[in-house]
This record gives sequence, structure tokens and C-alpha cells, in this order.
Amino acid sequence: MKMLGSRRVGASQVVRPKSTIFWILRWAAILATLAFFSFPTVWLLSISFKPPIEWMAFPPTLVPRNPTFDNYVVLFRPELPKGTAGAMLRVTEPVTKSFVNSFIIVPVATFISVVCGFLAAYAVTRFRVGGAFMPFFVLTTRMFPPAAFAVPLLLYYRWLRLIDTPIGLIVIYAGFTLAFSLWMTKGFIEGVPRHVEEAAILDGASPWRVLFTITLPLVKGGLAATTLFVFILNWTEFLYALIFTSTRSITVPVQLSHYVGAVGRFYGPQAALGVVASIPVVALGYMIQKYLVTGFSFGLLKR
Amino acid sequence: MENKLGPERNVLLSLKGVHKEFNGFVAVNRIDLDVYEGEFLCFLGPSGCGKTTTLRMIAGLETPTDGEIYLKGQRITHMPPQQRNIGFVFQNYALFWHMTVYDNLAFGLRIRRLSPKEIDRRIREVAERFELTDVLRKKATYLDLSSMQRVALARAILIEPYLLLLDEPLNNIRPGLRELMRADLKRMQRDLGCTMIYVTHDQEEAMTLGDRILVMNEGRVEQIGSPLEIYQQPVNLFVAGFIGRPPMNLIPVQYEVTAEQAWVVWKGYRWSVNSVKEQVEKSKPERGLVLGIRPEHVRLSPEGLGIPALVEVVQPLGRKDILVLKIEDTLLQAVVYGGAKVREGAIIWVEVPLRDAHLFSADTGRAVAHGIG
Amino acid sequence: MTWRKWVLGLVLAGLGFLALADPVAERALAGLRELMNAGVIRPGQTFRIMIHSGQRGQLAPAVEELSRLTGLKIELVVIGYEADIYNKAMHEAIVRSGDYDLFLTFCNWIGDMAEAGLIVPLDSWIKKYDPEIHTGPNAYVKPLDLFTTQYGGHYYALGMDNDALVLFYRKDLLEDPNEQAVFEARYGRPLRLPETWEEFDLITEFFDRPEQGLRGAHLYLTRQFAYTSWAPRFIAKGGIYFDPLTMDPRIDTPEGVEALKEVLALQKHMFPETYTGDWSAAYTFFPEGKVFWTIAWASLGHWASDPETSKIAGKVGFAQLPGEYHEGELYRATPHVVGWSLSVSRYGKAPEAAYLIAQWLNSPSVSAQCITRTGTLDPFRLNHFKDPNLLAAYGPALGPVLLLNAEQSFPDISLRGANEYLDVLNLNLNAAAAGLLTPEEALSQTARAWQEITDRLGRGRQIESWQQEILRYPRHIRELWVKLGKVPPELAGL
Amino acid sequence: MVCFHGDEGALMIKEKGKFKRATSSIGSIANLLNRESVFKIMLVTPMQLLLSFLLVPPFAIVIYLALVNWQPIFGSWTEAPFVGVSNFVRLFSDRQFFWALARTVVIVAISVSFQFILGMALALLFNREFHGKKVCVSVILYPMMLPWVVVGFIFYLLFLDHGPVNYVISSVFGPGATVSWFSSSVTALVAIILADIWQWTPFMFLMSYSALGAVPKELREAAMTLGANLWQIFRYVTFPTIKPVVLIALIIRALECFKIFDLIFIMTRGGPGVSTESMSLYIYRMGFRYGQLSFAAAVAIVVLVAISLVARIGVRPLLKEEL
Repeated sequence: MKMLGSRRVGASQVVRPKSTIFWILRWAAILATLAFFSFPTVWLLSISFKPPIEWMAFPPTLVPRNPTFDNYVVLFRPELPKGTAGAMLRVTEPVTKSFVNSFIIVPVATFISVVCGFLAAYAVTRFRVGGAFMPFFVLTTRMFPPAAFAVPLLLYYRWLRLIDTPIGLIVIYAGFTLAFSLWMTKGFIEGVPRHVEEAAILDGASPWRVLFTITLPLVKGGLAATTLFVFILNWTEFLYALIFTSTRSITVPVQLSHYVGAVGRFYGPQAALGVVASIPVVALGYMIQKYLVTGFSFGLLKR
Repeated sequence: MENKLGPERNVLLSLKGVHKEFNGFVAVNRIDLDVYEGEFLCFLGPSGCGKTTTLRMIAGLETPTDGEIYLKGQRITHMPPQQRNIGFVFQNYALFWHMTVYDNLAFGLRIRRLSPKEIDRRIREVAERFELTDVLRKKATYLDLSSMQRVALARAILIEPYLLLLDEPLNNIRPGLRELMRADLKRMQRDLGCTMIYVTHDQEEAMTLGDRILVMNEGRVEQIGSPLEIYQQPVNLFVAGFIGRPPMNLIPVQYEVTAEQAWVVWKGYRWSVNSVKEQVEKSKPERGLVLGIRPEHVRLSPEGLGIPALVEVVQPLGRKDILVLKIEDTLLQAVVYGGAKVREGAIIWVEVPLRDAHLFSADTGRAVAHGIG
Repeated sequence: MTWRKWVLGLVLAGLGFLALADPVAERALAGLRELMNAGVIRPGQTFRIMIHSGQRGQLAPAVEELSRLTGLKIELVVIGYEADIYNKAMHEAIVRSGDYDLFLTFCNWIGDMAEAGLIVPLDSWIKKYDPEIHTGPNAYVKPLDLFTTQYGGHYYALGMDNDALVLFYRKDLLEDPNEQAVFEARYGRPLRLPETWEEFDLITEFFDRPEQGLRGAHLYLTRQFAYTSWAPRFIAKGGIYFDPLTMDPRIDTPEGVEALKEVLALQKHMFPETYTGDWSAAYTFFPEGKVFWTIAWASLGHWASDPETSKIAGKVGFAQLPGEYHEGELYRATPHVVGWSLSVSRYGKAPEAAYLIAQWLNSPSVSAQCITRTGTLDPFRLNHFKDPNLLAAYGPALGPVLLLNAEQSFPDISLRGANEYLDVLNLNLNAAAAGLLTPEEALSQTARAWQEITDRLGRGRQIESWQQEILRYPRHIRELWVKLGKVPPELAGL
Repeated sequence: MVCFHGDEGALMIKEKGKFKRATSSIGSIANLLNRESVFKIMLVTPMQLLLSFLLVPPFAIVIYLALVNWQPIFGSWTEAPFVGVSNFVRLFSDRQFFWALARTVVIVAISVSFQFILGMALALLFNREFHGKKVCVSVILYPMMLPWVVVGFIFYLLFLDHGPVNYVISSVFGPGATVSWFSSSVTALVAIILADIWQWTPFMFLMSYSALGAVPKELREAAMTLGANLWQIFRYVTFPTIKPVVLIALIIRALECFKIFDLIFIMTRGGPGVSTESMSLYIYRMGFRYGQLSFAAAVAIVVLVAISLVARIGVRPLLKEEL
């Protein structure tokens, strides 16, 4: 067997060539990953601080030559004095309304979706309700291209008078993300050893009690991940939002599309709104971060 | 530490100045240890004393900050665990829960590229011994804890390790079953004749299982020895206080020398320590001594003889009672036979037989003498 | 009649007096007043106009003013991407929510919208309120008066825009005596604004200096607007999209192929963004001084002349698009690309009132004010070209050129199914620009697809529509077609 | 014994007496609610209600539309002529449809497998403590949180002929090496797939990373002491343990990716020509731009049936042991 390491007994630092190479490789990989994932983000931030003439300028500059806050200001005060990006844009209303709408529609839809999905996933995993067919049936709802489903849905919604209402969008969002809520939570529930629940049942707990006091806490990390994902999907959804809103309940992505002006796309304000729009998601992610990664590592084999 | 089991046995594993720090926290403090072939060694100590870390370093799951580890004379300090051929049974068993019991058992053998036939033969054999034959096809998650423990043990043994390490494997098991499994383990070790290191914080377990016990505290080895040695000759106050239930009574005493006579003095009572005067003198007794007496050695004496004490509490244990006695402001525990019929609130007379007492230096905590007179 | 209506009527009358200078707007206001008196509409009633985000800045103040004048609540519903406006409008045709009263859409979509039953014919109201489309000093520039308003022999919209393209060039370079001398020495002809596409191509080649960071031209060959570079050459060569009698496509003819080959030959003098970018590429490269000339909408004039957004402010020239000589006579054809027009929803609560709102916005004075503000609407009435404020906004040089180009402009295909016809053409031309198809393949594939569309939509009715559409082309193009025998004289309206 | 593992491993409650005794004091309603059959039904009811409400009527309309010939310009949809399967017949003779389908499958295959490999590798890389890990994780997760529109235009701007990517290429390899990304089908798809990978690797990473976090380190250590090398540990211990979660993540990604629309719509609009058109873009063009809603409905049904078949044949066996 090969012996590695220094002969000096008692040295506090033992030189280990193999580990050093691993260390370098690992950090190289981490840095490469960071570069790949952060560059477009940095570019987005950079554009959001650039005046119009620099949006597509060549040679491109990472740091804006004449940095400006116009792109952010214009989101909230569209009427700006001449000579600013806002003056050239002048096509939008303040983003506040769409933010308020999104803040109502998305959390409610996400909540409904995750709750329904979780309950159903529990039924499917533990009791095989609907057999193996059901989860697949639910999944098919996600396979339908929105472009084909929008018009029939529109006809139906017209009859229900749900067009351009928050409830209309909430139902659509909750319904179309349900498949994910079901499937993701299902994966996590399957990770809960059954004997944990058995023990509670033997102690005489009702099935509801087992569900909410035993299983739920164990999968809360998975639920957090699911919630975040569903929230993101709903928060960024564009096509349904565009089709099913007109004035009253437009959402942030629809607002984002409004930054198309007389002289092309307004990349600056779009970038700025992109950055601002990501803040709620980031905040949510931050709030549930501790559940995200460690949450459902409840020590599957520990009692 | 000297080899109490005799020089004729081979050293299998030895730790030389093994040291482990985690971000400045010393988990294991320069341990030296030899483990002999075929012995059952228990690591005993309160939680966080570094016993598990030591075990993990032996297995290669942690790398020592300093020091060296030798297995069969080969230095393995930095050898990856895969190459050490040391079995490890985890506290939570770490069964591969997506696999059947059979696959769990076969895992190490398949890695070693044994033929399926040979694997099957060995598994059948071991399953038989561990009474696992019926559950071989079950998924590991569906086992009861006792079976899980046996699977974990069987899995570790199947790779025919030089050394088997067990990390508190009986921790999760309810009392009752625990005693049975303990006995099982001991029998099995004897049958297989393999070398085991067993980590526990339960002294009863250590006393019943270990050929030798290593008592650890705050990363240091306090004492290594056979259970009896540890019980009878604790090397310091920690071991003395840690081993034995209820714990040893430790009474600070003064040391006096009058006309060739050496005494320890406590509340006006004095005991002659002439027989161990030499040892006592060496330990700088002027800074104080501690007299240790195990509760089971405290004896009731006829009224008027010995030391009068107030009975504060009587804990009946059936055949035995544990008494909490108050002598002036000092509490003393004593174990007496249940037949003594002592009532709470009564005054009784007790005797501290020096022959069973221990003397420790109050300054260093080290033992000065065991059994006086 | 309640006292409220009395007061309102008085206010409206007073304001109407102030606006007397513009009888079109006055008639619209009077009409609204009448409808209010008749109880058809009531104060505070909401009217919604679907617009593109690029127009909000232009229309919002006018809409506020009208709300103030009438007591109605007029809202703008903004849509971001142009293509989405078609979708949303057509969805309204399906669901008939009545959420919209007016649509500001591309004028070549009115065929589809009319056929879908979404918008109503305006003939009777136009007769009644006279928006001065064809006659008078404030009339539309001809032929915009026809093709931005009509479909199938009826009025369906009020045009709000003039999207005849303009040639923007680097005046400083073209008028540089040194350049002129070098050009004359090399090509044996003077360097001047081109009359023909052949000259245009030569000058493009001349000024293509990649090593100096200057490319010859930027012409649209993108997925959405590829036809805008091909069609002016095709039409000027005497080409016609469909046979007027059989509706067979006539684009894979020698004129069509030749025109496409000419455009594709210029690609070596252009940035690849001409076919890989989107329509804002021209708005980036030209003001940056990276291309010698480009053909685009009038708004690029704003953009390129403003020192805030342009590095070549003050060096920009405006010109007519070139043409082709036929028997010694120059025929110029300028594509009128998209162009916004207002149409009235059938499902709105009060279509007549909606029409009057449209007429008010469309009136010479109000529309002039709107267009003066920055946006995607450009001058389309004759009075716009005399309005000092508006001309100041556009710069004195652009106005006259835009007028000339508009007079020679021809419409996009505006049959029903126009969107589909044009999109198929675009995607094949774009594919040819990317080298995926040869020019011949691109055009013949388009022709095949067009045949299929025509058959699907009903050939007879399409022939009828096409014959009406021919009449909306500018007179000189119709004359050329007759001269070349492409269209029988009796169908050319001559 | 009141419970045991059913044949398929599900937890079954055989006798109800246990519950009865536990809840008898609460009353008969609670008793009813706690009955296993009722409990099961109540668990799935909210989902059933929501899905039936949202999906059944529109789905019926889709089927109706596919069987008639309707475009909005033909007038009312209720009066459209019945044409049987002719929409389907036309579909199967449309080369563009099959190209779009094939192209989409290729995009899904490449994009999702990269996301899987990258996400898994990253999760393994990050499955140990090091300085600044939290920041790194946030940076990696960020792309997922951006609206698609924004991701689309960032990558559009990045890959423009005069964009940063070409700038970097030309400054490293010389001006001749630049690529006109959106000028051909292959390079444009590379840009699109890169954008998709950028946006959605974080999701695969998140799922694998959370799942890995749930694997007790003792499992890996046990495998180590049994002699397994790093690859064997991953292959036989770590991966099988997290497989249910990873598989589901894969399926979710594949389904979403199959519907890829926004990125392509913003970056190339399907161009040049139709050479980067995905299935969704094709449906969008037919249904929305051309107004051929009946045809689009037929396409959607065919696609749905095709994916369902693939799911049943291809994915079910994969999930068999998990189900």
C-alpha cells in the first residue's frame, strides 16, 4: 500500500499533494461555475445602469461609461424631464400597480397549488389513490402548450366572467402548477420512512394528526423548495397573464413587455425591472433558505 | 500505558500522539494507544469527549491534525478508509435504505469483486449466524431496529476486517432488548475472535463488554485498563467520579503529621495513613487531599461507633437501598442491603473502611493511594 | 334633462367654440354631446382604446384632454409587443367581452378584424361626421387615405399614422467633395442621391469600409420585416403580388427573383444583424455612425438627429427611396410598412361614440399635437406637414421627404389572412438571407404557401378583395402595371 | 397489530377500531373524517375540484375545435363546419410540424442532459462546507428567479453579432473567429440552449443539492469503510438514494423544456426562416399569428398524445420502483 504524507511526526501541517490538487481543482470548478452563472447577471445589472446609447454599444463595456439611475427611476416615475431615458420612453405607467397585482395573485395561487398538491401527493404516496395513473394524468396538464390551450380557456373564462380578474389568474396559476406541487412533494414524502408514521398511528393519532404533526414537519424543506419553484413559475409567467388581463390585473411580466417603445426595445428599463422583479423571489428564497437545503435532511435513519 | 494483557499478544493498532483540532477546538489531545489482536476495547467517556472522533480517525473518516496511526505495523495515518479494511458500525447503522438486506450485505463483497457464488455463500453463512435469513429480501427501511443493528454488524464483518469499530450501536435500542443484544455482541466477538473497539458513554456497557476500557475526557485518555482495574484503581478524580453508580463519595480532607504518625483529618475525625505515608508525602499533601470512598463500601456500624449521620433520602432498589446521608453540611451516599430498614430522618452511624478508600491529591487530582492500611 | 347635463352641455359648447378652428374635432365633440343628450352615453362612462406601448406617450395627454372635455372616462390599454396586439384583438373577436371600444392596430389587419366580425364599418358615420379623409387642405396624404381606412369597399378604420419608409443617409459623407471626386473617378458617374436601385447598390458598395468601422447599408432582412427591403424593388420593377384575375401568386417571377438577388448581393456590405437582429438594430447602428445609410421609419429621423441619442446628429440626410426606370420614366415605390389605424369594436357599449372619439383623435389639430410628441405615430395629414411645432420636432428637412415618400407608398398586403400571407413571405425571405434557401426557392415556396392560404380562405372572395386592394395602390404604380400588362386597364381604375 | 405494509409497500390501516377508540370522544363527524376511506378522498378532493374546474371544459373545447374548421375570421366558433380528421391529416403532411417536433426533442435532449449533469456535478461540488458557500449558492440560484423575458433579452444581447460574447471571442482568438450566432439554425440553437441551461441548471442543482443534503453522511462513510471508491459511492449509494427526487426534477425539466417558447421568441422568433422554431412556437404561429385555431388544437392534441405515450412507455418503468 502506498504511503502518503510527510515523515515528520509532530508537524502541525502535513503536506498532502493529492489533496492539494483536489483543492485546486475544486476551487477552479467553483470559480468557473460562478463565472458562468454570474456573467449574464452582471451584464443585466450593467445594462440596467446604462443610458440608451450604451445598451447595444460596441465594443461592449461591462462598467457603464455614463452610469445612470434613469432606468430605475422611470419604473416609478414615467414622466421625466427631457434628456433622460424616461423622456424617450414615456410609454408606461408606474410599476406599482402590476406589483400589487402580482403580490396578490402569485402568493395565493402558489399557496393553493402547494396545499392541494401536497395533500394529493400524500394520498398518492401513502394510499395509492387513483393508482399509478393519477399522477401521470396530473402531469399531462403540464404538457399542454399554452398557445393551444389559451383560446379554449378564454372562451370558457368569458362564460364565467373571469377575464381580467385576479381570481381568474389565480385559478389558472394554481391549476397549471399543481402538477409540479404534486410531483415535487411526492418525491419528498417518499423520503419519509414509513415507520415514523406507523409509530404515531400505533400511539393512536388520527390520520390528520399524523399528516400535520409527523409528516408535514419532516418534509417542510421539500415543501419550501416546491413553494419557491412554484412561486417562481407563477411570478414569471407571461403568456396567460397577457391573454387573461387587460387593465385591472396586469402582472409584472406583462408590465415588463411594455418597455417596448417608439425606437425599439428599452433594454435599460427592462433590465432594471428584471432586477426589481427578482427581488421578491430572492427575498422569498432567502427567507426559506434554511429549509431549502437542510430542511428535509431529518436524518432518514434516525429515530 | 503498559500492556496489562501480557506481552505475548500482538499489537494490531497503535496510535502515536494522535491529535485532532477542529477550527482551534481540540477534540482529541495527543493520544497514545496500543490495541491488541483479539481484544474487545471500550472507549468510555461523557459525550463530546473525543471518543467518536478517535474512532473515526482510526477508520480514516477523519484525518489527524498530528500524530500517526499504525495498523499491523503499517502507517495508515493518511490512507483513505477504502484501503484500510476496517469495519465500522455506525450509531444509526447507515444501512443503504434503497437496497435489500441482501444487497446491503453484498455491498462490500461486490466491491471486492468476489464471484456471486462466493458472495452468496458468505452471506448465507453470516445471515444464519445473525438470524437474518428471513429478512434477506426485505428493503432495509422496513426492518426493526434489532435487525438493522444485526445487518449493520453483519455487513461490517463480511468484509473480514482487521478491526471492527462500533460507534454506540446500542444507543437507539430500548432497555431490555439492549441487555440481550449486548450479550449477543459479546458472545459473537468471542466466537469470531475479532478485534473490536466499541465506543459508548454507558459505563455499565463498557464494564460488561470490554476486555479493557479506555476512559476519555476532554480529548485526553484518562485511564486504560481492565474493568476491574478501572473500578478498583481509578487513576484520578475524574475516573473515580465517572466510574461506578452511584458515584464515589469524594471528601476533601487535611493531612497532618504528628510524631511519626500521618493522618487525614475531616471534621475532627482522623484516619491513620501511615501505610501509604511515602506516596502521600510525594504528592505535596499540604495543598490538600481528597478521600474517595465508594457508596457500596460505606458500612453501617452499631450505634455510637463511627460517624453519626442524618438519613436524608432513602432510595429503595429492592435488594439494596441507596442512602443519602448528611454529616454536618456534607452529603454522603451509601449503599446498604435492603434488610437494614433505615428510615428517613433517622440518625445512623457509619464507618468508612480505609482499606477500600482512595486518596487523591486535591491539587492535581491524581490518585495518591488505593486502599489504606 | 337634468341640470348636470345642462351644465355639461354648456361646457362642451364653450370648449367646442374654442376648437372651432378644427371642424373635424368640433363635429366629433358635437356628436358626442348629442349622443350624451340622447342618453346613448352617460358622463363617466368608460371607453378603452387598445394601443401599443410606443404610442402611450403620444396619446395619453390627448385622451386626458378629451376626458376632460366630455366627462367620459377614456383609458388606454397598453400592449407591449406589436404581434400581441393582433392576438389580443382577435381574442376579443372570440370572447366579445366588450372590454375594448377602439383598437389602434396595423392598418393591414383591418381585413382580418372585419372578417372576424370584430370591427364595424364606418361608412355611415364618416358620411355623417366627415373626418376629412380625402378632400380639403387637411386631407390624408394620398394614397394613405385609401389603404389606411378601407377594406372590401367599406371604411373600417381611421388611419392614424404614416409608416412610409425613408432613406436616411450620411449627408456629410455624400456631400464631401473628396468622396464625390473619388466616386466619379471610379464609377464614371456623379455621387448624388440615387434615383435607381442600381445607383443605390453602387453607392452602398462605395461607402462600405469595414476597416474604418463603416458598413455600406443597413436594410431589414429580419424575420419580421424582410419583405420591406425586397418589396420596393419588386414593385418598382413592375411586380405585383397576385394575379388580379386568378389570385395566383406572381412573386416568383423574374422581377421578384431579380429584386431578391439584388438585396442579397448587398449583404456583403452590411452587418449580419440585418437578418439576425431585430428591428432596433438600425436604430443602433445608424445613430452610432456605423452604417452609411439605412431605410427605416420616420422615427429614426428623431433618434438620429437628437444629440442625446446620436453620434451623428446634424450629419443626417433624408431622401426618397430609389426606383426603376421604365421607358425613360422613373417609378419609385415606397413600402408603407405597418401603419397604425383606429377601428371601432363591434362589441363596445357605444360604437358610435367610440367612432367619435376616434375621429376626435384623428382630427387634424389633435393628431398633429399627438404626433409632435415622441412615439410611433408619424404625420399623415397634409396639415401636419405645415404644422410648425410638428416640423420643428421632426426637423425641417424630414417633413417634405416623408411627404414625397408617402405619396409614392404602397400598402402591405391587407387581404383577409394578411398576417399569414406576409409572415410566410417574411420567413422565406429571412431564410434566403441566412442562405438556407436560394432566392428562387424562397419565392416559389412562398408562392406555394400563398396558394394554399388562398384556397383555404376562399379564392373567390380573395380575388374580389385583391381587386379592390389594387385600387388602393398609388396611381403611378397602377399605370406601370397596366403598361406592363400585369393588370387589365379596367381593373386598374384608370 | 393495526397496521402493516401492504403488498406494494403502502401503509395500510387494517382495523378502524384503533381510530375509533382514539377519537370516540370527539364525536361522529371527527370519526367520519378520520375514516381511512374518507380521509383518502378528502386528500385528493381539492386537487380534483381545481383541475376539473379549470381543465375539463376547455379540454372539451379543444377537442371540438380540432374536429371543426374554424378561424376567427370565419365568424362564430359555434357555427364552424365539422371537418372530421382533416386537420390531423393536414398536420401529418406538414414537414414544418415534424421538423419543429424533431428540433424540440433535440433541444430537450441536449439542454436537459446538460442541466442534469451540470446540476448534479455542482450539487456534489457544493455538498461540503467551504468559505463563501452561501454566496456561491445564491449566485447560482439567481438565474432561475428572473422572468423568461429578461433571460431572453440578456442572451440576445450577449450573443448579438456585436455583443459581448463575440467581443470576447474576437479579443481572444482574433476578429476572424467571431460567430454570427443567430444566422444559422445550429449556432442560434446553441445560444438558445445555453440560455436555457443557464436559467434552469439552478433548478436541477437545487433539487439535487437538497436531496443530497438529506443523505446522512454515514451512508457514504459506511460505503467508504466497505471499500467503495468515490465513483462507486456515488453510483451505488448516493445517487440511488436521491434518485426519486432527481428523476422528478428531470421529468419536470423535460416537460417544461418541451414547451420552450419565450427564449426562442425573444432571441430569434424562430428564425432564420423557421429553422429554430420549437413546437410551441409552431403552435403559436399557426394558432395566434395565422389564426388557424382548429389546426393548432389538432397539433396540441397530437403533441399531448405523443408526450403521454412517451411518458407511459419511457418514464413509467423508470419510476416503477418509486411508485
